[in-house]
This record gives sequence, C-alpha cells and structure tokens, in this order.
Amino acid sequence: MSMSEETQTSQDCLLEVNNIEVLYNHVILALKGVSLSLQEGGITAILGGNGAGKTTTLKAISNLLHSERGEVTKGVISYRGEPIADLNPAALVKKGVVQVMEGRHCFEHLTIDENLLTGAFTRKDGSGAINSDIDLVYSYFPRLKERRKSLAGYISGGEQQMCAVGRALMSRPETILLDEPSMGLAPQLVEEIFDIIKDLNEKEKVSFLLAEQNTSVALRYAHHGYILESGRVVMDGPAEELAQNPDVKEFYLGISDEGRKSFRDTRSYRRRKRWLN
Amino acid sequence: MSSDQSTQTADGRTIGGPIMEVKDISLKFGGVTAIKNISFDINEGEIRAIIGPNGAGKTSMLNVINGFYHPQEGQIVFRGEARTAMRPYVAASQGISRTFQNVALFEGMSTLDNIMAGRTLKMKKNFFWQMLRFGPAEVEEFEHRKVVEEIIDFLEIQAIRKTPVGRLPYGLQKRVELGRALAAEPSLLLLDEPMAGMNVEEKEDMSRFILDVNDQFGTTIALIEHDMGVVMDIADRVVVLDYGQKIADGLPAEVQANQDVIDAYLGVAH
Amino acid sequence: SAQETLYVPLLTYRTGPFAGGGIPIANGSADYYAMLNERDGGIGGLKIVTEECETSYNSQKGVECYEATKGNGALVYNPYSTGITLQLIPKAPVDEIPVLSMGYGLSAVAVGEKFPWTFNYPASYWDQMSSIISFIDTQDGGIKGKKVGFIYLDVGYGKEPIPLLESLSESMGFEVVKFPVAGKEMQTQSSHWLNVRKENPDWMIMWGWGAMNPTAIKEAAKIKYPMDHFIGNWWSGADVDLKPAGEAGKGYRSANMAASGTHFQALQDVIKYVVEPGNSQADPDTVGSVLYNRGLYNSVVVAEAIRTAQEIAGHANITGAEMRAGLEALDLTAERLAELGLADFTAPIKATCENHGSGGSIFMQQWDGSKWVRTSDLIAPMTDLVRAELEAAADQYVSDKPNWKTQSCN
Amino acid sequence: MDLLYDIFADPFVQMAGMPDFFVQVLWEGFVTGTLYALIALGFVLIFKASGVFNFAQGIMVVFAALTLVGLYQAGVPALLALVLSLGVMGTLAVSVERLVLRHLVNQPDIILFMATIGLSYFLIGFGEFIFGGETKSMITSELGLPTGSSVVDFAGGIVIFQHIDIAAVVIAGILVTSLALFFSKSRIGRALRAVADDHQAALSVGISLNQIWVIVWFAAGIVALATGIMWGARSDVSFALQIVALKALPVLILGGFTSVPGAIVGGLIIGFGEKIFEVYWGGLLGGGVEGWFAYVIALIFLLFRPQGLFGEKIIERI
Amino acid sequence: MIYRETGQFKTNYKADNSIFPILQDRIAIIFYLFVAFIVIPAFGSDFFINSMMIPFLIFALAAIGLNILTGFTGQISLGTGAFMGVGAYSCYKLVTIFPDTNVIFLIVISGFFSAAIGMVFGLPSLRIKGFYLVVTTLAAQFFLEWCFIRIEWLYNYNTSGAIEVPRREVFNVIVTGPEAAAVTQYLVVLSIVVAMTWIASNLIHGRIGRSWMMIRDMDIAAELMGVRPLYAKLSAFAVSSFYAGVAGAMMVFMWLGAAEVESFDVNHSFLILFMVIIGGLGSIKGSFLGAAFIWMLPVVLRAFPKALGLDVPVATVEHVNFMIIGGLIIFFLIIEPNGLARIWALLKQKLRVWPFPY
Ligand SMILES: Nc1ncnc2c1ncn2[C@@H]1O[C@H](COP(=O)(O)OP(=O)(O)OP(=O)(O)O)[C@@H](O)[C@H]1O
Ligand SMILES: Nc1ncnc2c1ncn2[C@@H]1O[C@H](COP(=O)(O)OP(=O)(O)OP(=O)(O)O)[C@@H](O)[C@H]1O
Ligand SMILES: [Mg+2]
Ligand SMILES: [Mg+2]
Repeated sequence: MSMSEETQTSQDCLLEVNNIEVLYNHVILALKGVSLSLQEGGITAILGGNGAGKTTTLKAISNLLHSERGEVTKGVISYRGEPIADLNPAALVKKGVVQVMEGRHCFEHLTIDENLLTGAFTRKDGSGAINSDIDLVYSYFPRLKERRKSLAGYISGGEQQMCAVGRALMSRPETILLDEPSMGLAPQLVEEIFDIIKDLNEKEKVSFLLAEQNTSVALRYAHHGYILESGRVVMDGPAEELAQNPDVKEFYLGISDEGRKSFRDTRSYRRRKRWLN
Repeated sequence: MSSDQSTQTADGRTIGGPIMEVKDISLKFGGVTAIKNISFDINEGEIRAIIGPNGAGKTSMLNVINGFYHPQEGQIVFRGEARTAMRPYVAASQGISRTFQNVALFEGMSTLDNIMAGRTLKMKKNFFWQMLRFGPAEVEEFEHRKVVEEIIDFLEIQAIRKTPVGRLPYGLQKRVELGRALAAEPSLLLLDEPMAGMNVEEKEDMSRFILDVNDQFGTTIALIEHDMGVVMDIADRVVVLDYGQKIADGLPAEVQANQDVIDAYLGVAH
Repeated sequence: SAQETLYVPLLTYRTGPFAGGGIPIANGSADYYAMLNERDGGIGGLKIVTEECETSYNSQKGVECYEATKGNGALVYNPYSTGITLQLIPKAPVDEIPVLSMGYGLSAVAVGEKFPWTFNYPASYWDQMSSIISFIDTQDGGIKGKKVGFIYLDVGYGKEPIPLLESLSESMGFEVVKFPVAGKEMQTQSSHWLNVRKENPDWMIMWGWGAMNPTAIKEAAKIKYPMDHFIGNWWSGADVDLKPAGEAGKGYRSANMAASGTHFQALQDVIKYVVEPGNSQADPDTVGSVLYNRGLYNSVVVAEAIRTAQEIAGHANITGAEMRAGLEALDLTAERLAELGLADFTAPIKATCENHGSGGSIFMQQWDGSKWVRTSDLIAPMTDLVRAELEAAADQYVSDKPNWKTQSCN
Repeated sequence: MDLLYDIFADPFVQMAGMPDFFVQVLWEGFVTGTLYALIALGFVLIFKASGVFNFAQGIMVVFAALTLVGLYQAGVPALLALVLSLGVMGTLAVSVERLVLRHLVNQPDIILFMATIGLSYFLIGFGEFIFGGETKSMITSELGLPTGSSVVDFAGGIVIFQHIDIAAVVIAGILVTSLALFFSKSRIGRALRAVADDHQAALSVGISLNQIWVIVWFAAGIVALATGIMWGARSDVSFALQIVALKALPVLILGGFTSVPGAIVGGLIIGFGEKIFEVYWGGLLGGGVEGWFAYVIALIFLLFRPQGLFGEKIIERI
Repeated sequence: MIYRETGQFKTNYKADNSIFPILQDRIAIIFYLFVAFIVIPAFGSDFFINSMMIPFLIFALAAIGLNILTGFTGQISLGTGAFMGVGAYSCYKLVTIFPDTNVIFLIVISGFFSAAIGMVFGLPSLRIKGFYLVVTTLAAQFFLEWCFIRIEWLYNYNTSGAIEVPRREVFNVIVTGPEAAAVTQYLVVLSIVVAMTWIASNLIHGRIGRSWMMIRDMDIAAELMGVRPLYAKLSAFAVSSFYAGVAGAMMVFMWLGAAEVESFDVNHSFLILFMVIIGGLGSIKGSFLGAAFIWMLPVVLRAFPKALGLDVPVATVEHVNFMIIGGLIIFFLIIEPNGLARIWALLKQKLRVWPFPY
C-alpha cells in the first residue's frame, strides 16, 4: 500500500496521472485510484496480470475511453503540466502522444503501405520525410516490406503487430503509449522491438509508457516500473529494484528461490497471491 | 490407432500412432505462398508444438487442418481417412476443435454461453423440444450445463460465468476460448498462441490446464506458441516452419539445438 | 345536454408525401365550418366543433384518429384516403357513424341498399370514368377504334376503375393499354412514358395522386404527347399538379366536381369572416384553388346534410344515426346552391336510399399554362351501365360477410 | 411457344423495328442512370467515412431542395439562395457531427445506422415545420439551367433530348468525377477508409473523426442539393422526393458501398437495365416491374460478388 | 435496497437456468401478466385497447420476430413488412377457403406460409452479409408488394385490391370483423403474443438460440464450432418470418379490419426495425419496450397539447412530434446504444448496489 502513495513531482515530469478512477458503462469500476508518472525521455513499464487495468490506464491517458463507454470519474491526467482530459485523441497525437492499441487494430482494408501512410496523417513535413520514415520502419521489420502491398486484414498476427507498431512510429511522436508490443511476436523479434524502443529513446529522446506482460524483458529495458493489481498500483520503483524484489520474481518472472521452474513442474495451480501489504 | 505404435512418455502418458498426417500441403494466396509442400504427423495423445517466425504459415496450417483454408495441393489424413477440401463444420464434427490467434469469442454472449456453444455438436434435441423447453430439451441442457460448469471450475473462471465476454480482459478471453474448445471434447485440439498476452504466472496456469487436458482426457494437442520456455517444457515434439517451409521437426531439445532454427527463429539470446 | 354542439372530426393530412394535396383540402373544409360559425352562429343554432386529426395519408394513423374521436359524438367521417375509407366502411354500421367519401373510396358504396352507412356522392370513380369516356367519345369523331392509355397509381385507388374501363372498351370498341405506376415510382416515370411512346395511344387517362401528377405531366410533355388528349381524374387536376410543368402542361385536361375561383359569394364570405381576420391556416393565394374548393364543397355537403338531419329529427343536436338519415335525404338543388352563394359551383346532388352516389355529373377543366379554365358543361355518367357494375361489386363485397347490415328501400 | 417468342424474340424485333425509339430508351436509361449514380454517391461518401449506411440521405435531398426553393420564395435571388443552401447543408454537417456522431464513436454499424434514421425523422419534422408540406416547384430556369428540348431525326424517327437532362448528366458527371478525384487522390481519402475500418485505431493515429465527418457530411450535403435540383426539376419538390433515395439502394449495392466509380457503373447498369427491361419485357409481367427489378439485378450480381462490383473485399480471416 | 438478489442462492442448474432467476423478476412478470390479462380488459377504454394495446402487442410480436433475425442472428432485414403481408394474405385466403375453421388457429397457421417464403429469401444470406444483405430483404419486400397487387387471387379479385376481414366466431364469441369487441380481440392477441413470447424465449435460451447468436457474433468461428450456417440462418429466417406472419395476420384480423398493400410497405419494415434497435438488439424484453416506445409515444405526444389545453395546429404537433421522436431516438442511442432493455438492466443493476453509486 505504502509505496503507491508516494507521488513524484519532479520538474521534468512529462506525463502525470494523478489518482484516477475509471468507470465503464456507469457501473464497472476498473481503476480505483491509479497514479503514475512518466519522465521526459524515460521508459516506464506498467506490469500486472490480466484485468489489472493496464489497458484501461493507457486508454484513459490517450482519451480513447469515451469510445468504449468508459469515463474518468476522478483524478487528473496532465501532459507537460496541462490537463489533457478534454482533448480529443487526434489533438493529443498532434501534441506528440500516440498509442499502439492492444490487439493490433490495423486498418484491414488498407495495405501495409497505406497503413503506415495513415500513421503519418498528422504530419506536415512533406512526402520525402514520410517516405524515408517508411523505409526506416521497413528496415526495422523486413518481413513487413515483403508484404507491403497486401491488405493488412490478410497478414499474419505477428505481421499485424509489426504494422501497428510501425504505424505509430510514423507520426514521429515524442511519447508512445505501447500496449503489449511483444504480443504474438517471435522471440527474436521481441528483443528487436525492445531494441528499437531503446534506440528511439536514446537517440530521439522518445518517451515510452508501456504495458507489458513479458515482465522480464520489460524490466530489462524500462527505467521505472509500476505494478497494477485489480485497478490499483500496488508497487512501483526503479526497474532494477523491482526486478530484484522477491515477490516480483516469483509472480512475474517465474523465478522462485530454487531458480526458474519448468512449466511442466508446477503441479498445483497457483493461488493468486494478493498484495496485502 | 494400433497399439503397437504406442509409446510411453517419461511422465507415464501413452502416445499412440499418428492421429493425423499432413501430406505435402501447399497453400497459395494469389502470389503469396503461405505453405510450401509441408508434411508432418501428429500422434495420438501427444502435445505437438508448431513454431516459427511471424508469417511462417503456422496459423494457415491450422486453418488448413480444420477446413477453413483449402490447400491447392496435398492431403490430410485424419484417423486414417484422407480428405482434401471440406467445410469447417465437418472437421468440427469429426472431433477437431480449436482456439484462435485473434480471440474469436462470441462477444455478445456470456462466458457460460460461450462455453455451452462449444457443446453445440453434442446437443441433439430437435426444434420441437427446444421450443417447449420443458422435458427432454431441458434435461439435455442440464446435462451439458453440468459438463460446462466442470470446465469452468477447471479453468477457474467461476467469477465471470455471467459476464459478457466482450468486456473481459484479453487473458481471460483466451481462457474462455480454451474452455469453449474443451467443451467440444475434441480428440484433436488446435491451440493458436493460447498464452499470448499473459504473464508468467498466468502462463504457468495455462500450461497446467493444457497438460491436464492432455493427461486426463488423452486429448491430442497441436500448439502454436512463441514462448520458447513453454514450448520446450510442455511439447513432446516440435515442428518448425519458416517462410512456409518445414525447417526442422523433432524433440524439443533437438530442435532447440538446430542451427537453422536458431538463425531463423530463436535468435542468439536463447 | 352538456354537449350542445355539432362535432365533426376532420381527418386531414398536412404532413407526409401527400401533404401537397392534403393541405388545401384541409383548409377548405375547416374554413367553411369556421365561416358558418362566424356568420350564422353554426347550423340550427349549434356551433360546429371541428377537430383535426393528422393521418399523414396513412391507414393505421387514420384508424387511430377514428378510434380517438369517435367517442366524442362524431357526426360523420370524411377519411380522405381510400385506404382509410376501406377500413371505416365496416366500422360505420357498428359505431353508427356515417362515412362520406366524396369522390373517392369504394365505388360500390353508392349502392345504398347494401351500404346504408356510407356515401360517396357526387360521383363514384366509375361514374367519373364513364363520364370521361363519354367525353372522349364526343371528340375527334368518337372513341371507337381508338387506343386509350390508362396510367394509374398502382394501389386500390388507381385500380378501382379498371373493370369498368375494360367492360366499356368491349362495349364501345376501343382498346385499353394500362400503365401502372408503383408508389415508389411516382417520381421516376420515364420508362412508363417510354412505354406510352411505344404504344402511342390516342388518349391518355390518368388516375394519379401526389407527386405522380406533376411528374406524369412533365414526362408527357417530354415525349411531346399531345396534352389536350391527356385527361386526369379529379385527383389529377389540382393547381399544385400543373404549376411545376407550367407552360409545358398547357392543354392538359382534368375532370372536376366543383369549380375553382373565389368569385362565389360563399367564398367571399369565407374570405371575409375567416381568411382576412387571420383565422385560417390557408395561404390566401390558395383560397379558391381546385383542392381548396373541393374541401370547401365537402363541408358544404356536410353542413347541408346536418341541416337536413336536423329537420328530419326535429331537433338541432343530432346523433350519428340521425346524420345518416340527413345524408340519405340530402337534396342539394341548383336553387339551394344559389342560396348558399354557390350558383354554378357544382352539379346538384340528390341522394336516395338506393343511391348514395347521386348523379355524378362532372365537368372538364383545362390548363391554360397558368390556371385552370372550365371548358365543358356537366357530363353525365352512363348511369345504367355503372349502376349494374356497382351492384355486382356491392354484392361481391357483402357476399362473404354473413351478418352485413343492409337496408331495404321501397 | 408463343411465350418463348414473346420473351426471346419479340423484344428484339421491336428494338430493330424502331431504332429511334431504342436510342431514346438508351438515352433515358443513361440519364436516369447518372441521376441514380448521383444519389448513390451521397450514400457512398458517408459509408466510406464511417461504414454507415446513411438513411437520412433521402431526406437530405428533400431538405436541401426545400431550402433552396424556400429561400427563393422568401425573396432571396436564386443564386444567392443556392449559396445559402450550401451554407445550410454545411451547418447541418457540423451539427450532425457535434450532436450525434461524436457521441457514437466506435459503436456497431447498426447503431449508427439507427441514428441516421433518427436524424431523418428529425429532418422531416424540422423541414416541414419550416417550409410547410406544400408542394413546390423547382426554380430550374431561375438557376440558369436550360429548359426546352432538341429533337433529332434518327433512322426515320425522332429522338428527343431534354436540355435539362443534358445539364443533369454534365453536372452529375462533374460532381462525381471531382469527388472521386478528391477522395482517391488526397490523404483524406485514405483517412476515410481508415475511419470506416476502425474508429478507435483511426483516433489513435491522430485522424480527427470530427473533421472527417464534417467534411463528408458536407460533401454528401452538396450532392444532396444537386440531386434535389435535378430530381426536383423532373417532378416537384415535396417530401415524396425522399422515395427516390430508395432507388439508389440497389445501385449502391451493385457498385459496392465504398466505391465512387462503383456508384457510377452501378447507376448506369441499373438505369439501362431497368429501362430496357421495363419497356421491352415489363408488359409480359403486367408492368410495374421497375419497383423490384433493380433489386433483383443487384441481388444476382451479389450472389457472384458479395461485395458488389467495386466494393472493398470482405475480409474473412480467423 | 428494493432490488436485491442477495440471499437468493441457486442450488441447482435448473434454478440458475430459469429465465427469471431472481424472485423480484418473477413477481414482476406475474404482475405484468395480471395487469395485462385482468386490469386492462376491466378498465381500459376502447381507444386505449384498440389504438394502443392491440397494435403495441402486435408490433411487439413482429419485433420479436425481427429481433430473432437481426438481434440474435445478426442478419439485418428490411422485409418484415412484406413477411407480415404474406401472413395477412395467407390468413385471408385460409379464412375464406375454410370459413368454418377456428380463425385463431388459421392465424397461427398462416405463420407457416410466411416462414416458407422467408426461407426462400433467406437463401442468399449464406453468401451475402451485413448491409449488403439488406438488398435481398428489400428485394423480397418490393417483389412481394408487387405480388400483393398483381396476384388478384390473393385478395379474391376484389376490385379495390384490399382484403376485408369477414366476421368469424369462435365458441360463439365474435372474434374478427367490425362487430368483435375490442376486449375480445385484445385477449386473443395477448394470449397469442404471450405464448409466442414464451416460445421465443425458450428457443433463445437453448441450443438453437445459441447457434443463432454464434452466427451473429462470428460466423466463421461458429462454423468451426460445428454450427451449420445454412441451418442456423435459414431457421432464423423461418422463425422470424413465422412471427412476422402471425403478427401480420393479427394486424389485419384483430386490429385494422381491412388492409391494402400499403399496410405492408417498406415503411412498416422500418418501423419494426426501429422498435428492435431502440428496444435493444438481442433482447426480447427490448422488443416490447421498443414497440411501446415507437408506437405509443407518438399517440401520447399527439394527445399532449390537447390535454394541456394548448391550441396548436395538428400539423405543427405532427412536425414537432417527428422532431421529438427523431431526437429521442438519437438521445437514447447516445446514452445507451444497446437500447432500452439495457437501460432497464442498468437501472436494476444500480438498484442492486443502491445506495452506493457502484
Ligand atoms: N469496455 C469495457 N467495458 C466494461 N468493462 C471493461 C471494459 N474494458 C475493460 N473492462 C474491465 O476493466 C478491467 C481492466 O481491464 P483492462 O483491459 O484494462 O486490463 P489489462 O490489464 O489490460 O488486462 P490484459 O493484460 O488482459 O490486457 C477488467 O476487469 C475488465 O473487465
Ligand atoms: N487469407 C489470406 N490471404 C492472403 N495472405 C494470407 C492469408 N492468410 C495468410 N496469409 C499470408 O500467409 C502467410 C502466413 O500467415 P500465417 O498467419 O499462417 O502466419 P503465422 O505463422 O501464423 O504467423 P504469426 O506468428 O505472425 O501469427 C503470411 O505472410 C500471411 O500474410
Ligand atoms: Mg490489456
Ligand atoms: Mg499466427
């Protein structure tokens, strides 16, 4: 309980979420007071099990909740010190915040090329710059390049994931909200995606807020981490510290005192241990 | 299948002869070749993993197996019966059941109804009885309901029995989908990335469910998964695809050591 | 009693696709009653209370209006839609409220023995068709051997005169070609008129309504059909129908039952007592137009029937049943019309127990490019022929209704 | 035998026998086809941008035409009335977005469809409230559109060309081509398709749904005004005009909901097909077949191409 | 805390599976039935019964039918009006061919005719989907309308092209025709509607209903689960048209008394579709709420100015009516796209946690 109460108010805080509550459909309370912050040029990871509220948090930030019949009933979200609750998602993209949604959400009837071009919708810096960025995305994901003329609806799940990430990069954002970027990607690609994140972060100073299930990788690349459980932040701290925490190790990294266990050996189903203190 | 082919595994399960043989399958979409001349088999009672980089043709392979895609070449032998093109529901009625990479639940229905949906083929009472509900239709409904409740207990999703699945978090949706596939009591269960979007703890649970299904009901399982930890731990044999071609096939350890596989799929880190 | 008024519900349609025709009719009828109230203090000392109910020309809403108003002591219904009329015909004897469908509805109700509660004078569609045919017979050396095209709205209303037309074609030796226009096709008639061009009939007769009329007239002009050989019935001859075509419609003829114009004393009274004080919903320009006058004519008839009913009943506060007697005894002579300030406005009506459709004379009017001009005397229908057809139809209507209330006239 | 002759031989004999008339039929088919295409275009625009079938398009046609004529009758000069009507359609587009669409982002298609039905109810009431239900005549010549006709001698007969029809074809052609170009070449065009695919994802890449919707609804409003003028000139301006929208439905489906060229080709196929069939074969069925013929053509095409001639592929993947 | 399910544990599947698992719901149903069967016949005026209740029930039945097709099976249809027409015309033919047969029985039988026609027009749904399917149902609508005009046999060669309901008695009570008492007709309609609602609810809660919903939610997955699309879609078309047919027959025989083609035109199809969507797709309760909303609201609104003693021209009332209804449709969709039924459910859910907000 105690750790989440701690609030950071440092100067270079880019994005700040202050004690928000989210209600879906007027009755389902999905977030019960979540606070977190993202430093300028930082990589912050949100971790947590299924249904913990990661996606909800990201959508609350990018203002996509309205379209899911959800609403932020309490709390403030501010970007560079300004509250952003009243901005529409497009205005937020113009401000440089773009989200990669969970579950790919490619434009099925557009080709991969067109999907990427759509990603650059808000940009005004001419087709030359846009095309060179498309080439950059293709250099990240050569597989996409091979299929560039196919409709996104027909490509494989992993290819769609690449397409969604690539599309977000196309708007040249300064902050990216990534919802489970590694989902459905082959192992070496997972590493690659995180390398790209790191690269962009270091070279282009892009900040990342990422919700991720692949805790071990996420903590390896993130600077700071938050752990969400049933709509509450139950723990947060610098990534290295979290990675060392025994509870995190056991529940999120699958490493117990005896080292990594085989999936075959977990004989009895685990009871979810709740973070009571 | 004939018992002379069957073998015992280390943990005491019996694995029989091939329940399904995939022979020289090729599948093209316009100019794109999704699958090129692939053959492999799945033995009765085993957990068979299919792995490979993105776009290798794994999902397409499952689609071919259960009749959603019709390959241009090759044939599939299931329980000794060869077939080429067929409607998906024929596959379903022969006991092939599956889950999907992009969750394909019936969004407007509750968890319970989704899993009941898996039992469609087992329910026989005709329109007339359904109309009246009292009597045979109701009795039948309860019988199946019982099975479904067992599955729900087994998957530990009691709490969301009546929730419409559309608003469940992704991970739970995957679990419901598994429940739905199980409800059909399949002899061959095809799982397409059942653990995507789960954390380690949840993956452990999921692995446990899969192992138990395999163990308790003797269900044969074909599994696509990108988490190599899981694959290495629970699969009996692994087939590796790349660019629509088979590049390796064998025991997990053999596959993991195969240089082609490392180059194409695993990367150096593993 | 508490209800010392004459209650006349008005089923009107001022909205919907047919509002263009419904509005002037509604205004004409309402204004005449209002004028009587202002000028004469009502009829027989009782004020006329009218209540409009909007049907949008829709049968279901019409029935709803009927149900909503019948309990208030309604004297008579003027449904202003063949569809609504058909539904009210069987209800009339049960609720004992007569229905007056002036020049529309079911032709067979003219047979008073079979339909004691329903009236359709001055003329049924069949009367009208026979009048039109006899008019044609007087032109260009007779109708024999000619080809007559019949373009009609493909619903009950439009189909109604077909049996008569066909039997006339046999007896008078002319050929009939039919061009049905479905409700949805009202405004896309180009293929119908291509067909007309293909068939090239000598005469065209139209049973149209609403947007079908102006479209047909424009299309006819487009294929250069000789306009003076194109004749509409009285629902296809309003000002709104010809205005859009304007000059192109010059020569088009239509039947009518009541004259247009404001030169009648009664209309002057309406203008003086209702329109000018601002108590009318009508645009002053439309007062005296074809449909306005028709609505007014309807009210004249109802008012006269009320008067007659009051005389018969011997008291002013009449019931629906007494009103029925008044409608049946109506004798609107030329003298009476003149007294009402409507000399030469229309043909006299004389209803009897057997004849609820009266004499049915009509006259022809012709469009001169900007207004209607009356161009013929009254044209009588072929009564004997029509009567026989009417009786056959009435018998058919009644045949499958075991307890149908009829009356015997002697 | 006779029946076979009537079906398979006689119509052709007639065609050959009266070539002038046949040409006239073709011309009529062409004109109606273009006009159908024009109505269908209004639907296509909105469908492309939101995946929604805009039920209110028919009413918008009436509403636009009524506004034009109403303003003229109120004493506004014809051309100014035209400009003001465009302004009204623009205002309508903005209000629809503000009051309706904005609140229905990411809802299933059928819900948006229903909302457009609600909108059409509102517009019917509002339009009649303001302009009254009386029938009005289109101010064709006041707008500078040609009236009159040319008669051309042809193969021993005549073919009549109405000048207004020629104008209609030209105007519809210009509108259709320019909109087609605008939406296929500009980045807005791509954004439209993206929005139709997935509202949320479109939002997430920074496409402002609000802006896009205002644009397409305004474009649809322009098309509605053009349609209203053209059809109004053929008959009159009344609420019955909304029925012509129903005629556009098969056109739309035949061409594919999402395709501007599809609307044109579909319109022409149905325009020609309908006229020829009604004139040469309709009599065999007692006439009046036009009411459903277009739908049946569309249905037959659909059985072979479920997405219409040029519609976007229906993606079925699992 | 009036609406509480606490303490109502379900100890067996039967109880849990029942359609109204909560006691309060069961009480409510009994209450509604009591009002419908006893209170309304006893106290309702003729106008209320004839112009509000009977049409409301008939439309609710048609809406249930369409809901089965559109709400539960996901096939949008604009042919309901025509299918109602098929029911009405077949009932008319049956009643005139078999004058001595119980007319209530014939009304129900006529549903089978529209079911058959519905299946024929349902065939294209195997290939055509979504809004494209609308065209096939519209083709059905317009083609059937044309048949109702062209095939004179259907209306016994009546010159007016209309069908008029003859008087028929059942057990010496006049059931159809103008002399029939409003209450009698109401009770007949009510009984048929209640019985058919019960059947619909049974179907929906069983295997067949589930296979419909599977097709609706994801037809590909449904097929992979072993649902035959042919069977599921056609059965939905058949059942749906059956309901529409019976509703159509009742509309003419129990309400209007006479009908022409216009009574079954495309506007009717739209009307029923509105009811289904406003009420809630995929909800039987919603079909009733939607029918009540769309049918009764205008009637009430029309009576409103008069009741307030305002002298507003009827045309204006009608215009304002249109605006209000259009506005309300949009308003309800915005506050709850899943229809009145969901609003209802949300209210109950709120009651359940009351006095806490959530
Ligand atoms: N549209 C919605 N309507 C109602 N409830 C919702 C909706 N979306 C999410 N929820 C609820 O909000 C809670 C948090 O869900 P969320 O999707 O944010 O979890 P998550 O952490 O992203 O999980 P996962 O890892 O599975 O994606 C869940 O209990 C879920 O049921
Ligand atoms: N219906 C289709 N039409 C066209 N191309 C297709 C279709 N289905 C699959 N493909 C192509 O076939 C290839 C194999 O796709 P598949 O979905 O089988 O990959 P996968 O191995 O499952 O990949 P992932 O791990 O990313 O899910 C991909 O390149 C994909 O684009
Ligand atoms: Mg999530
Ligand atoms: Mg895959």
